[in-house]
Amino acid sequence: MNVVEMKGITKRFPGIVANDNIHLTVKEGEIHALLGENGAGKSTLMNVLFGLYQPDEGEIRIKGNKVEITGPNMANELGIGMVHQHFMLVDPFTVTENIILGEEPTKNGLIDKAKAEEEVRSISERYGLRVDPKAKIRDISVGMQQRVEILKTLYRGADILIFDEPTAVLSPQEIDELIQIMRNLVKEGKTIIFITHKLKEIMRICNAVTIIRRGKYVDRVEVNETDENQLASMMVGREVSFAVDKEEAKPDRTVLSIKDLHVLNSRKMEAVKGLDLDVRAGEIVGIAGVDGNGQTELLEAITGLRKVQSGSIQLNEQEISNLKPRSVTKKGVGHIPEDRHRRGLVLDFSVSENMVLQTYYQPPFSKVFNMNYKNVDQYAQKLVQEFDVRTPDIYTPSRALSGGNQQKAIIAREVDRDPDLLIAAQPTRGLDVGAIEFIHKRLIEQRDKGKAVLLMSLELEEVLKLSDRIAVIYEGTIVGWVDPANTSEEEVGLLMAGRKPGMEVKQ
Amino acid sequence: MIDTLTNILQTMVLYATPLILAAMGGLYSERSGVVNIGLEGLMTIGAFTAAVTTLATNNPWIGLLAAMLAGIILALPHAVASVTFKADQVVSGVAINFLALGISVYLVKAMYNGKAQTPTVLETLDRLPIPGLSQIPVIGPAFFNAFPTTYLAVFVVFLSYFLLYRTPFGMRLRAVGEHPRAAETMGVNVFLMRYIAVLISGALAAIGGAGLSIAIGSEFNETTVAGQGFIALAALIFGKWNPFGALGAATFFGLAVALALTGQIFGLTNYVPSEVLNMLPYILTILALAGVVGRAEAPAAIGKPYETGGR
Amino acid sequence: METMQRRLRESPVITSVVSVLLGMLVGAIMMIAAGYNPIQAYQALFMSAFLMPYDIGETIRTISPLILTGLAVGLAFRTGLFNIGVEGQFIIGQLAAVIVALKMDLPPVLHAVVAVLAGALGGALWAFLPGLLKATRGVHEVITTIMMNFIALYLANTLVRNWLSQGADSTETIPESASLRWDLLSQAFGNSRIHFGIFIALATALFMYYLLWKTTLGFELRAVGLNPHASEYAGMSVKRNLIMSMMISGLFAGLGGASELLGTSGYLAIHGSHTGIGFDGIAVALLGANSPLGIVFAAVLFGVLTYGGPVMQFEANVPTEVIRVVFAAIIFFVAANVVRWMMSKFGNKAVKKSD
Amino acid sequence: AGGNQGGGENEGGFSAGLVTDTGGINDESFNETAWAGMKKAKKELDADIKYLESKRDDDYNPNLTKFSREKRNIVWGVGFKFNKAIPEIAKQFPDQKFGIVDDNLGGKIPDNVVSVTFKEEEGSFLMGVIAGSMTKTDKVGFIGGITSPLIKKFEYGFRAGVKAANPKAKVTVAYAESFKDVAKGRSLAANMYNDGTDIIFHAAGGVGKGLFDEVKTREKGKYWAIGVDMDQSGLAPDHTLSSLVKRVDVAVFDIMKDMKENDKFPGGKEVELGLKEDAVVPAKTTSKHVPENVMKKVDEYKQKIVDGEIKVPSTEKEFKKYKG
Ligand SMILES: Nc1ncnc2c1ncn2[C@@H]1O[C@H](COP(=O)(O)OP(=O)(O)OP(=O)(O)O)[C@@H](O)[C@H]1O
Ligand SMILES: Nc1ncnc2c1ncn2[C@@H]1O[C@H](COP(=O)(O)OP(=O)(O)OP(=O)(O)O)[C@@H](O)[C@H]1O
Ligand SMILES: [Mg+2]
Ligand SMILES: [Mg+2]
Repeated sequence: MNVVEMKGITKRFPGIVANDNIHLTVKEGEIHALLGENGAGKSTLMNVLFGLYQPDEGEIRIKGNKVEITGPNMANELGIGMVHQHFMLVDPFTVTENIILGEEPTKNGLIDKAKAEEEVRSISERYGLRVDPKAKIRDISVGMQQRVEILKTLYRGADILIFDEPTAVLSPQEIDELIQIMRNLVKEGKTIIFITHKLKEIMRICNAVTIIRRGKYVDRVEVNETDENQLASMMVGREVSFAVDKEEAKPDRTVLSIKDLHVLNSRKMEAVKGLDLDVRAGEIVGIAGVDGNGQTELLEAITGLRKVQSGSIQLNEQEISNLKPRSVTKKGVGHIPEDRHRRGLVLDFSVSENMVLQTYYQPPFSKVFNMNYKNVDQYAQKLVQEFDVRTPDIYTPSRALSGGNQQKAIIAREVDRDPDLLIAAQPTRGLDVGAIEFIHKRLIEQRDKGKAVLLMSLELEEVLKLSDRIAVIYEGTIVGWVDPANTSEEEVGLLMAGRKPGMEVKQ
Repeated sequence: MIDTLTNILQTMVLYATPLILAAMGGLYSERSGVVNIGLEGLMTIGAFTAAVTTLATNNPWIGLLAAMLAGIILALPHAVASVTFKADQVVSGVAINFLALGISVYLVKAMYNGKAQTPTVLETLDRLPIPGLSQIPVIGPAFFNAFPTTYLAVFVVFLSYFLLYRTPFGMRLRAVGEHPRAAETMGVNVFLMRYIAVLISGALAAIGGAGLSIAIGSEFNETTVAGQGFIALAALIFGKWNPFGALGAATFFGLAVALALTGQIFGLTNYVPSEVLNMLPYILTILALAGVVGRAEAPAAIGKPYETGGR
Repeated sequence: METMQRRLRESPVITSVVSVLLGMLVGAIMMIAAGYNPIQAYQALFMSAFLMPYDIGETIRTISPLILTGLAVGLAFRTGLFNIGVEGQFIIGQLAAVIVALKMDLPPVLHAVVAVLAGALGGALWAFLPGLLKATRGVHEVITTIMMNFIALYLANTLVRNWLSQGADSTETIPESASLRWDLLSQAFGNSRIHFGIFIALATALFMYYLLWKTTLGFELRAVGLNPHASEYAGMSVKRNLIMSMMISGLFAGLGGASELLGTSGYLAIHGSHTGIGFDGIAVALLGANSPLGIVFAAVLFGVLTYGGPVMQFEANVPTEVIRVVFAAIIFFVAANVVRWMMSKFGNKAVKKSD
Repeated sequence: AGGNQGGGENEGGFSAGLVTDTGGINDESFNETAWAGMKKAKKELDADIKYLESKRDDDYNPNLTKFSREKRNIVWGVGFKFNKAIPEIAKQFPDQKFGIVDDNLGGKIPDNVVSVTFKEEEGSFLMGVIAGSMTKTDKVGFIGGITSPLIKKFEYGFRAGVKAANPKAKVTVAYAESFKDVAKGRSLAANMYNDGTDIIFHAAGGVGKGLFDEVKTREKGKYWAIGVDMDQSGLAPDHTLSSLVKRVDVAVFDIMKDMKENDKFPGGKEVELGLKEDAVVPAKTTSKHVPENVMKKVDEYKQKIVDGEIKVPSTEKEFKKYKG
């Protein structure tokens, strides 16, 4: 039976048709992938199904009945639950509070906390979704946050679950766990719509795929009748190469050398504990690790954004620990920050102004204390062209750019400053294959120019593909170095989980 | 000495009462994500309406009710502008302040033959001793021979705590102020919650103002409120957007005022100019903030208009 | 047709003009409701500001400090700060100026210049503390500036009474050498108290534009205001910029106070409550969308209404407070962008009809 | 609504304008009493009268100018706050006559200005006599508005009166540093009463309302308030001993009457009014609660002051020398 049928859905936003006559058919009990580039309209389509947007045209049938989904409440009633791409969790609330919000069990008009926690516990046990019902969202890992999101839908008795890019933020172990959870859910009779950019995941667990491109419906195929390459080309509309062409690295002198580094996190707990690391010119060193093992603090310490408690950080044999961010930048460090909206861009500044965010006070952009916006604009124009940043013009606020193009703008800015050390944190998070390809090329290009590149990514595949050496980080220290040419995802994954290779793994 | 302590506490309570009520009003609005810089105006309209109604009916309780209603009515444009029209909430709040002062003094002049203040209200909400408790030395006269509005204020604090932290309504309201989109996906009506919150804030702030014109004082004029709405806002922030925190902050401020006033009675003015004594509450507040309290975490979505389907 | 409609919808000038008219309509309704004659009232209101050279001069005098306090609030807003303390910084500006004017003996012009600078410095210093506390201790600037307003008031009062005068209600009038008035100008405007303050105000508006959009400091101030995290990442000192922004804002306010004192009143009196000019500055800045040009226009509107208010009461018996209502309504209409809303309603209908 | 009496110019008649200070026309204080004098002039002198309210100190100049342009026979500025504006405008309009209430312009009064001042200390002295005679606790209080020489006249006059009638009595003095903060007035009063004070005199404008709000709630016949400027007994009929009434109305009217009927204008002069002129007197309602023997004492002291036998102190310095 078709649980979900969306026919001819069209949704327009000012100036853009996000969904243009899209069809989607999902059968009962299947895991159905929705595939498309960034901005293809996947989230929009799902938001329509979840009642957050009203479609301009088209019809929706749920379990055979024609429905008009006027809001999330209605969707809940129809048994539709959604795990959003950007988590919809209230930070200062507890896990339980987030789950019961909107449908709270009460006793005498007051929230019945005990009953709520009990219920959360029982659902989480039933589906194998480990959470701490009393923990505050802001204190738990991304993986657990995602489980909370899933629990929210299950708590409401949803049997059609929408997962919008759930794996983008997870470690390999967590992805495995999630996949297991999804299988459990299907076993319990749920139907899942699954959005991801990772074709491997689709091949692994999905039954069928619907592909959309630039807001238009492309095709619906059964997974066992297709392969990754075909999916990729359907999605992008051309052939894509997955392999990264790169020559053997020719590492030279040491550019970055870190010894016995100790750094505290925002909660004043030690996040980096005696870490040693070195990066040489002409190589890419990847840091692999599960989120929350001190990566962020490490990078912030190097770039001067966080105080170093003890230990040394040397750049070209000069001590740079506890220098101001500007001094670090000046000494030759480029930094593609993890969170592009928070750190990377002033979203309300124009693309042009963002291009000189660190260099605005230097000639030719300024003279004494005057800005020279003519030169700024010229420079921005040049970078936009060179790095293929798709923007209406350089005066557009960067807020209006898509994530991929925002990222390209940051990379353009950082690379063009020609730093000796380029730090790239999660450089392709949430981007589509086309954009990823572009960014990977740029990183390798830097390496080949004899720069030192330090790559931090939660995506193991990316680390394995790009790095010349991989440092695995676990609880604030480097627990092992691996050679990407002679390792497997499994081996690295074990290290990331804090286990030495060869150790017994208890299940 | 004991008398002095009683004096200080009594003055503290008197000063804190309107601040507590108005700060509670601000609490609802800001917890739901709507900045309310218009507390001053809402207090003003409350003080005005209470005085005028009490004069007409000779019943201060009706005055209090009318003030509440007026507060709700005046809060409505703030809700419409900042929730429906997605106006800048600070701008809208400032407009409320202008509007309230304008309308109330305009109407006073139109109603009372050009006079800038209402006649004296004769039937006021006088101090109400609680039998037994008010006999306790020192704290009795201060806390249990207080104005009805004082008891009301304390009641509102406890009620607000329960409402905000123990009921579904409160949880939804806070969720809307932290992450409206998340709340909406959970079926919470963000607009409705914000409207309710802003209107409640109007009602409470107006009661706070009413206390100034029909309990502590007995008339309304342009200066009846005179900046207390802003102090209440400060108390709300000082108290970290928490009912008991705001209660504490307002009381602290009342205490500082009380110290300055009682100090005068003691003849402190022979050594310190009275202006300097009058500065004391404000200086103490800054010192307390700088030394002890520090950073306050505002509701995450405060000040941001919410748009269904926006991103 | 469509582009024109869109242009109309988006133009800030149209929005402002329509909002002003709507605001006046609200005022008219209130007047009619209370039995006054709105036409007569508005006539008196606007005529009075332009009736005679004297009135024009006095209107300009009313506008000058509003521009400065408006700029002060606007600059802080631009950099992500809400400076409710403009009122206090204004008072300190007056205080510093009157101290220099009375206690220093300097030749003409120089005396005035030093007094103005002292006022500016005083305002900047008064804003320094809230900036510092925000930067180092994270104390919300709204609270500190509110408190600082009251402290400024009492500080000025105690200094006036105990130091600048012998226990009197106000200081002596400042000497001619420190005055910002210029006889030729005054005479040109019928002996009104118009003074150099207006030029200071306009120059400050220009300066604000230049600072924010032409200098590296302005680049930093704006960046920090819009995204402190990214600014920190980019190597700017968030703390320093925060303090700078507060101080420049305070400097504008101090300039306002100084020029008002040295030009308009010529003495500092003990006050029981705030002047209100600082709070009016908030409204002016908001109506002017925090842009220097917008603030100048908003101040002109507000100044005309303020100066004309008493005359309206005088001529048409309408209580001046109706002015506040009108102004509040204007702010609402601009903030809520009611014009765009009306246009879209109207526009949609038109489109449907033509279908 | 509103209160501008009379129409345009009346040729050959008498016209006057009054500019209020920031207190407004109905301030239940000197602005209102001054306007009462104007209204009397309208009735008895057929004068054309008008007023302008000032919202801020900055408004004094334009408001005075407005009336000067209309060439009114006299333009009044009510309140000491006009002490800078009146000389300035008087210079600009040398043919216009002005009057200022409550300030003598430091003695430098232009020829086209008359200054009307009151010997508030004399009336306050009588209030002190009443308070000193009637206190049962030997503790009386004074609440001032904003500290200033004018309010100090009230304070020291009152203290001298208390000292004269009851040397044992202690006077507690407090200033609210405001003329408007009712809550402060109430708190100060409550503090004083709690402290054993049983009679409080105020010279604090709106702040004084707080005194009446507080005394009203207290035991009748035990706690008392004394009002100022107008007869304030209406605010708390059972608790008001007396009020010091300042006859601004009489002063304003008398000067205009002299102008109209005798064409006399005391330009350049300070008209100083005290007990002798019956310009600072206890309210008529005083006898309601004040017993005859005390009333008699008040009359005796009044006579002594009128006769110059007692020189009432008006400043701290004079008070220190005052022996009682
Ligand atoms: N609220 C909105 N207002 C305007 N445009 C929007 C809005 N939401 C989405 N869009 C536009 O619709 C298009 C589809 O966006 P959508 O988020 O559905 O893409 P997506 O396929 O989910 O992309 P991604 O892989 O990055 O998540 C985008 O081009 C975007 O510009
Ligand atoms: N407020 C907005 N109004 C209109 N369009 C918007 C708005 N915000 C974003 N967009 C559009 O949405 C599109 C996608 O934005 P979005 O930030 O979702 O990109 P993304 O590729 O999904 O990046 P991310 O990795 O951050 O999810 C962009 O094309 C942008 O033009
Ligand atoms: Mg998406
Ligand atoms: Mg995305």
